[in-house]
Amino acid sequence: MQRYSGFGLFKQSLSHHENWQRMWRNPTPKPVYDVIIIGGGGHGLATAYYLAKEHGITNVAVIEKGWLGGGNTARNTTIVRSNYLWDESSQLYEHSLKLWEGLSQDLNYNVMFSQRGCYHLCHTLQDLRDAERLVSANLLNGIPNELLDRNQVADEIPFLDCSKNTRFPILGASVQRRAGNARHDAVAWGYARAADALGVDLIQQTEVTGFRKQNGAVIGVETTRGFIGAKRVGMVVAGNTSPLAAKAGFRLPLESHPLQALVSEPIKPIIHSVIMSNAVHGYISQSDKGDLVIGAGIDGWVGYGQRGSYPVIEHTIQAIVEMFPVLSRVRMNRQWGGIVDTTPDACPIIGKTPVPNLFINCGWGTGGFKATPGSGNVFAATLARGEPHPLARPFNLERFHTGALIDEHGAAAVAH
Amino acid sequence: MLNIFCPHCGELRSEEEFSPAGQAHIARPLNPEACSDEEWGEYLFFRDSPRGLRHELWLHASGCRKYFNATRHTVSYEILETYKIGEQPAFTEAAGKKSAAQGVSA
Amino acid sequence: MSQVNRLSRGGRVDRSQPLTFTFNGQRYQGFAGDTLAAALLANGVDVVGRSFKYSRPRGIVAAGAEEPNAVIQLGSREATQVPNVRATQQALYDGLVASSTNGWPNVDTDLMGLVGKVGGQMMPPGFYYKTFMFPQSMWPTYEKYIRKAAGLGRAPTENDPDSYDLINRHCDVLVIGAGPAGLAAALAAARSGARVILADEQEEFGGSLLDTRETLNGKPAAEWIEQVLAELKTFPEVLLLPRATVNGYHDHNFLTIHERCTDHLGETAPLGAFAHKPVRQRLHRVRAKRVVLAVGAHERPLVFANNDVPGNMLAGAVSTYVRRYGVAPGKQLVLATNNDYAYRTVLDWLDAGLQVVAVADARSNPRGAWVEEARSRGVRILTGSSVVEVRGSKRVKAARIAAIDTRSHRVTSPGEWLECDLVASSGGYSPVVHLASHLGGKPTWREDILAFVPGDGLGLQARVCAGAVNGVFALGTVIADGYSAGSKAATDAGFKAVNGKLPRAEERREEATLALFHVPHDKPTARAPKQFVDLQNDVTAAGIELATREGFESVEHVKRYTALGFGTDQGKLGNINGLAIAARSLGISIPQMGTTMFRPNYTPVSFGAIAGRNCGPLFDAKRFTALHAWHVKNGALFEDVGQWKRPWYFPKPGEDLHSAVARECLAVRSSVGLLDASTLGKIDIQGPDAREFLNRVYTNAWTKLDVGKARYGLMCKEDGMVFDDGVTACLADNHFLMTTTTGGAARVLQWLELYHQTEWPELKVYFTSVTDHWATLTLSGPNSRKLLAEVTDIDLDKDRFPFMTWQEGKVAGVPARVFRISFTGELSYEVNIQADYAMGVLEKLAEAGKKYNLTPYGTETMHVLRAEKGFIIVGQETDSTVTPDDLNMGWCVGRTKPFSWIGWRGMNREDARREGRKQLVGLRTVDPNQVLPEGTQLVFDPKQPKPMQMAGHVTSSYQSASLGHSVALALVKGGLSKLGQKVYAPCRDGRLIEAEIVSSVFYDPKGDRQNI
Amino acid sequence: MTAINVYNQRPADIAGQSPLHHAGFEQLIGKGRPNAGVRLRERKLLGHLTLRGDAKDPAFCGGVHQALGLELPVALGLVAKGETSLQWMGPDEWLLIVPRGEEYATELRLREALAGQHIQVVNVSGGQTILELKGDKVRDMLMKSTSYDVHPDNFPVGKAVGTVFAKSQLVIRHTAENTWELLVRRSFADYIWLWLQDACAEYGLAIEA
Repeated sequence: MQRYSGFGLFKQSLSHHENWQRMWRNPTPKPVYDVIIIGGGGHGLATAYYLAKEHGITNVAVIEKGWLGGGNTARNTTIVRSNYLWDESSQLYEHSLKLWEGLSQDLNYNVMFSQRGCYHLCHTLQDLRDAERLVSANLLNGIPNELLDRNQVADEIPFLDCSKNTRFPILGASVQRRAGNARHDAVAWGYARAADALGVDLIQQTEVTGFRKQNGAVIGVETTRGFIGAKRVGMVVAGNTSPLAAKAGFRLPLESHPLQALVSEPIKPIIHSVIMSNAVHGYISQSDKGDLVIGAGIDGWVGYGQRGSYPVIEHTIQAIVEMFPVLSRVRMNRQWGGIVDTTPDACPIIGKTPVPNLFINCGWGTGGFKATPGSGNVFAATLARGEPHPLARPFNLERFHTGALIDEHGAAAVAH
Repeated sequence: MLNIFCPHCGELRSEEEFSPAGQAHIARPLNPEACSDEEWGEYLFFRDSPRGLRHELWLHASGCRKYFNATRHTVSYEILETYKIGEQPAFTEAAGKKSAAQGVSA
Repeated sequence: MSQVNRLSRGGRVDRSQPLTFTFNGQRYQGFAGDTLAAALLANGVDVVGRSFKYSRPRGIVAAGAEEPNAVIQLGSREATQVPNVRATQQALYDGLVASSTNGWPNVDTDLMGLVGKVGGQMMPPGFYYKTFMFPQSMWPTYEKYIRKAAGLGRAPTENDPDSYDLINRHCDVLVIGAGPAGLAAALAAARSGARVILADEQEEFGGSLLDTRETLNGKPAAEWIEQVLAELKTFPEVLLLPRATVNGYHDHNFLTIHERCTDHLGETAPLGAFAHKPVRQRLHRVRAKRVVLAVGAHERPLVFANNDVPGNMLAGAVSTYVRRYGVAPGKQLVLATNNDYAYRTVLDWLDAGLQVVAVADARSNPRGAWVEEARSRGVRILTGSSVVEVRGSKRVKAARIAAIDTRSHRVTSPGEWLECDLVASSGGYSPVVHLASHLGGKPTWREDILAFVPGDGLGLQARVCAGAVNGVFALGTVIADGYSAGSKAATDAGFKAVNGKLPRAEERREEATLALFHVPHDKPTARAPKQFVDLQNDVTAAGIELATREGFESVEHVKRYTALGFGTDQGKLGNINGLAIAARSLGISIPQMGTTMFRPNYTPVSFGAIAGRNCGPLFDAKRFTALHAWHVKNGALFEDVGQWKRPWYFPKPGEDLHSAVARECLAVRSSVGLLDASTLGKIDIQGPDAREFLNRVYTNAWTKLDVGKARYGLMCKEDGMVFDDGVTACLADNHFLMTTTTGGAARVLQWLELYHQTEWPELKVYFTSVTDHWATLTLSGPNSRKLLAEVTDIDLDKDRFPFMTWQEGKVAGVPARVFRISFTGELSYEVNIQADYAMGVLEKLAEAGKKYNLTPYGTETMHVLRAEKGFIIVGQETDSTVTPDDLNMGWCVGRTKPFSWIGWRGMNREDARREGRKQLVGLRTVDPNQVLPEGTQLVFDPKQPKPMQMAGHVTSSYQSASLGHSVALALVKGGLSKLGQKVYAPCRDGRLIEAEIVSSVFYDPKGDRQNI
Repeated sequence: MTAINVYNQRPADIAGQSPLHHAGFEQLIGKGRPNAGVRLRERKLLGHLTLRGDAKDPAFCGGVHQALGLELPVALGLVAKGETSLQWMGPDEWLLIVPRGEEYATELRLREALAGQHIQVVNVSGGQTILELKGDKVRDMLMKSTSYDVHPDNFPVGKAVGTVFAKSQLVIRHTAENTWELLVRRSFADYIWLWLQDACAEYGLAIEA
């Protein structure tokens, strides 16, 4: 692998950048692999990378029906954090956050991970109780998190309307200072390049159309380029999980919904961290290019069209202007939608399926991007061993039968 | 923004008036006690999420407050039909029918 | 103040109305009818901005929405700043103040330009992925400097003084674009009787007719515009919307139009009649039966070396400035073209009395009518050639025209440097396929016109395309196409088309365009001077080639790696050229390369306009009870509970929350307090099967509840987790009144309806919300009976009106239903009155209550009092993972009910029955004055290392004035079997609070006080 | 009729406070802009009854007609006779509005006429109010507020529609040419009033008695 550095950049500039190597090969599929990963998004590519790097399994193919990182990796709002409520999820996301912290160096690819902090605003007394519960749980789990009062919030977030006469006055906020943003495309490309360098075959523009089974167990996949054999198959296809699982003959507790986001025109930096509000219902950060990156809640119906409904955009913009009235004259440039596979408890499903040799990693819902390294890391271990990684174990499919859900929807709205 | 024909009000209304309520035709088991945990879990949580036609339950929340069903394409977002609770869809994935006009339903 | 480039005549500007404006601190003059761009060009302003990455000087390129460079900051006052305004779309008004968005110390001498020159070579696409990694700790510092260079304009730092508006519209035919095709379409649709909206993004209707040299019926085309508009104005169902851009084409023919109502008058809306300030911008939310897309085409520039130096312009833009604005953006013109239509620029330029240096036509033997006209007027035409390079830094000084071979992509002669100050280029025309593609439909490549046209849109858009967007370019055909599109749209919407006579355009011989996008250079692309594809993002041909060499082969990869098309212009000029370069580099065709996704918005839209009125006080409804005014008068502070504003506490002068709540609590425990409980959800249930329905939706049994009695009930979802609770009273055999939590009211009613409508339609029962009909006044405390007795005719005797029953009678002269139920543990009466009459009742109670020290209390005191009693609040003690058994409320679970009620099966699943679940208990801190923070996590072993094994968390916690110690409720693992044991709360502030696990009922455990 | 509790909830001799009592309409009469585009009047403290029953059952339709002298309206219909109006709210739900104080007698009459049938009659008078809007700008104001098409071709006189309104929901009734009514829930009334003032600002809003 051609090593990237500032010096390398200078050296290449002397030859007019004519000698940069390909970041990854364009290989012809082999007849059989040790592991096939379906889905060349961030999670799938990370899985391949850690299989090769940490488990020495390099006879691996990633099969992608479109282009690498072209699904939700390309369509999210790039937020990375680990301040989840329950032990199981906060530990999984914290595992991921720790990997983020060294990822650029590990991959020799600058994923521009910026730990500029993530604030969750509290607007009601119950919000404050929930924040205390979350911060307390995080702290005892060894994950730094802070709770701020209204004045501290006003000091730390310029232009946020902290006055008392707003519709939902801000009473405080929790802040995870190690949280932040990363450059989404770079994550996919960085993992792709590093996995390719370790021998992984990245096979683009190839769609898995079915599974071939022997004695009930998967022995490979049918694709638009013919059959490819595999000892184990991992399915990491986010919003497309349900239709693909149907081809393998099982159902999942998943629904795929549109999740929309939007950006403003690039403006001089004014938002210096990630700010989220559940009550007002919107969140915002600002990219290094200057775009305000704004996210919304998911659309309520199943949709694979990579677009959602306009009222969601309207409501989100209203929330942003409500929080930051000075942004009223800033203009929205572009909107888009991803397809998020949501579970009933807003937590992923990682592990075995009813079909032997076929493993899944799905159900990340709205939170997949931040989990990319951790998800890939534990799923690689799961595929390598044939048994779930300890951090992945609680996220098994059986929990929807036993009832051992890990409800991360956040505490319900207060009654009385 | 979808335009949805309410079978009770008898006209097309904007999506804002409605709430989606998940997959249609999920009947509560008649004898829950006879269900295993696995079967009960399937009833509670396991849903079809096809790329293609899906039968959905909707509520005309701001209008007549009635639930009804819709057959909607999850990729194109076309609504092929809406029908009252207790009725069966005319369009199914198996039948492979295709509608002519979008948003207009019988 | 002289307008050096203003022509002495011509154009649609009003020379009698001079307007002054300021750009980068310099005062200039323009005319009414100018855009800011036209006025800048009229004043000879060459450099309007600096490029994003290389800080190169940039000038105005285009005359419309596709402009990539003239993106300026508008506004003279802080509050009215607008970032990133395209000068080509901003009408000039008197006093306009604008400035460039980049450049330090100023746009003419920008020091960053040096960095761009020196460092530019180090900044190929994706350079930031390859560096700034070492050492890891330096990234925040690197990023600080990267962010310094971020952004174009800036947001204001003061709140917006303007207001915005949404309006919903419905029409039979929405015509987008009021050029020749759109005008004809609107006319056809209007004549059929349809409801028509005609929207156009420009200041005035007419589109290309406003600057064309062609005639209609032998007269200037503008006259036909007037005729059409005059006729359209006679139809009452036609809405004309100039300055209105259709920005999004959403599902089911829903479109958004962004109308700029006052932006042409000033930076803030001027005051109108009656001191009313009109809205600055309005967003139209349109549901159209049919849409006519008559949005035209954008001209493509040719990509050659240094094609970004100010003085490089689109050919069509040059014509627009000359003919529409009377401005000549230069003196000596060189035209580079691959098509016939661009020759109009040469003819317009000659008509204006200016010098044409030469035309470089890439075609070998062009013979079209305008080509011949130019030739006959003595224009030097170099065929088989193109401008391959331009010289100049802040203004074009010369252009090199050389012979090229487009097949082998080579320069075949050294060429010749020609002095000039303006290079107009035209690489063909790209139909504006954006709206047609917003639902994911892919545009179709047409080799005959070398352009993408709208595809079938997957059949998801009920639309007809007309004119240039359809690949139809000749004026007469465009008008005919428009008229027939308008007729078709109206017919499809159910109207009868009406034939009409169409104006006659001149016939003209026009030859085909030659496929040329990227002009070759003598040197390889990587070594040639920069050839810009996307001017706003500084994406060059070399950058695109590099991306493909590095393995970025999909069009989306190329776009994302190079940032092609990511600017505020969204690549309207550069995208097709970029595709062509990538395709050639990969050895595939342009249609094989395909386009990227088109997404709303077509052009950017103010957040304010999208939000409309729904901000500030109207951001969300506030719900008030009938007694709100009384609470305000009595000094209440309010808590948000859902949309409701509920009194939180009633502080007296000098009191804080704690002292007020302590006073309120003691008043209830010792005498009597008053709570407005009107927000609780109330559902009237009638029908012979009402009782059976209750049995199915509540966890407990309802079969034996007699008329006159009330009962507390829990509701679970099918998973066995608690989701609401409340008291339901039996009003008559077939008649019940259910109460729900405040936040749960709507959700519970919807849930009852869901089960009734979908699962059990055979049950004869109806549900109707009466939440708003009844106001509820709760009197609670040992003196509540005495007080109530003074104003009611109901017999309050404890045996005739016992706990958990209700009575009807008058209270303060008003018919009431009084429920003897208690959420405080004290003797309590909930008085329900038709809300219209509640205020009078309250005032009489308050008057009569003075001698009992009747104390109004709010939600905080209610929370404390019920916590002392161990009563739960759904949403505080529960979080959708808690069963009735977890709450130690097994007494409320009907384990033998015949029907398997909602929740029963769920709470019998493996995990819901396992040992060690969290259970609701009370906590008493060892130090009675320490109050556990609500939400704090608990541990059994405080000395363990992190990550700690947690035991549960505190759900409610208060200092109890009545008990003299703090009380807390908590969910603790196996808590009910651990009574008497210790738990510890390691608090955020470093305190470690030790507490004993106790019963959750702290006060009056036997319940005597509520039963007296 | 012991199966159902019927209760006269309105005092005969005490003045009530409508949901917009605090807006002080009496003081605002005549104070608006001349020739205001929207004129507003609260039709307050009327008797409102929700009626549920089976529209397919002739006995139900007949009973309603017998009790009220009004035909049961079909979907989106609104019928009136004098001060009494009956409006379709849903396939098994109607809203009956009668003059103030007549709701109790009306309920008794309905229950008598429908005896033995499975129905529901609920007094909801305290929970809602009617705002009557007149003027040539009412339609424009409605267009700002609801995505429902209020063009008379689609929304003729005699039609009533439950729909979204601003960020709330309510029923819009077209009662006469250029005359519309909003059926507003009590707790949302202040929000709707705030919205109307804002949305009517450009047209002028006058309060009428």
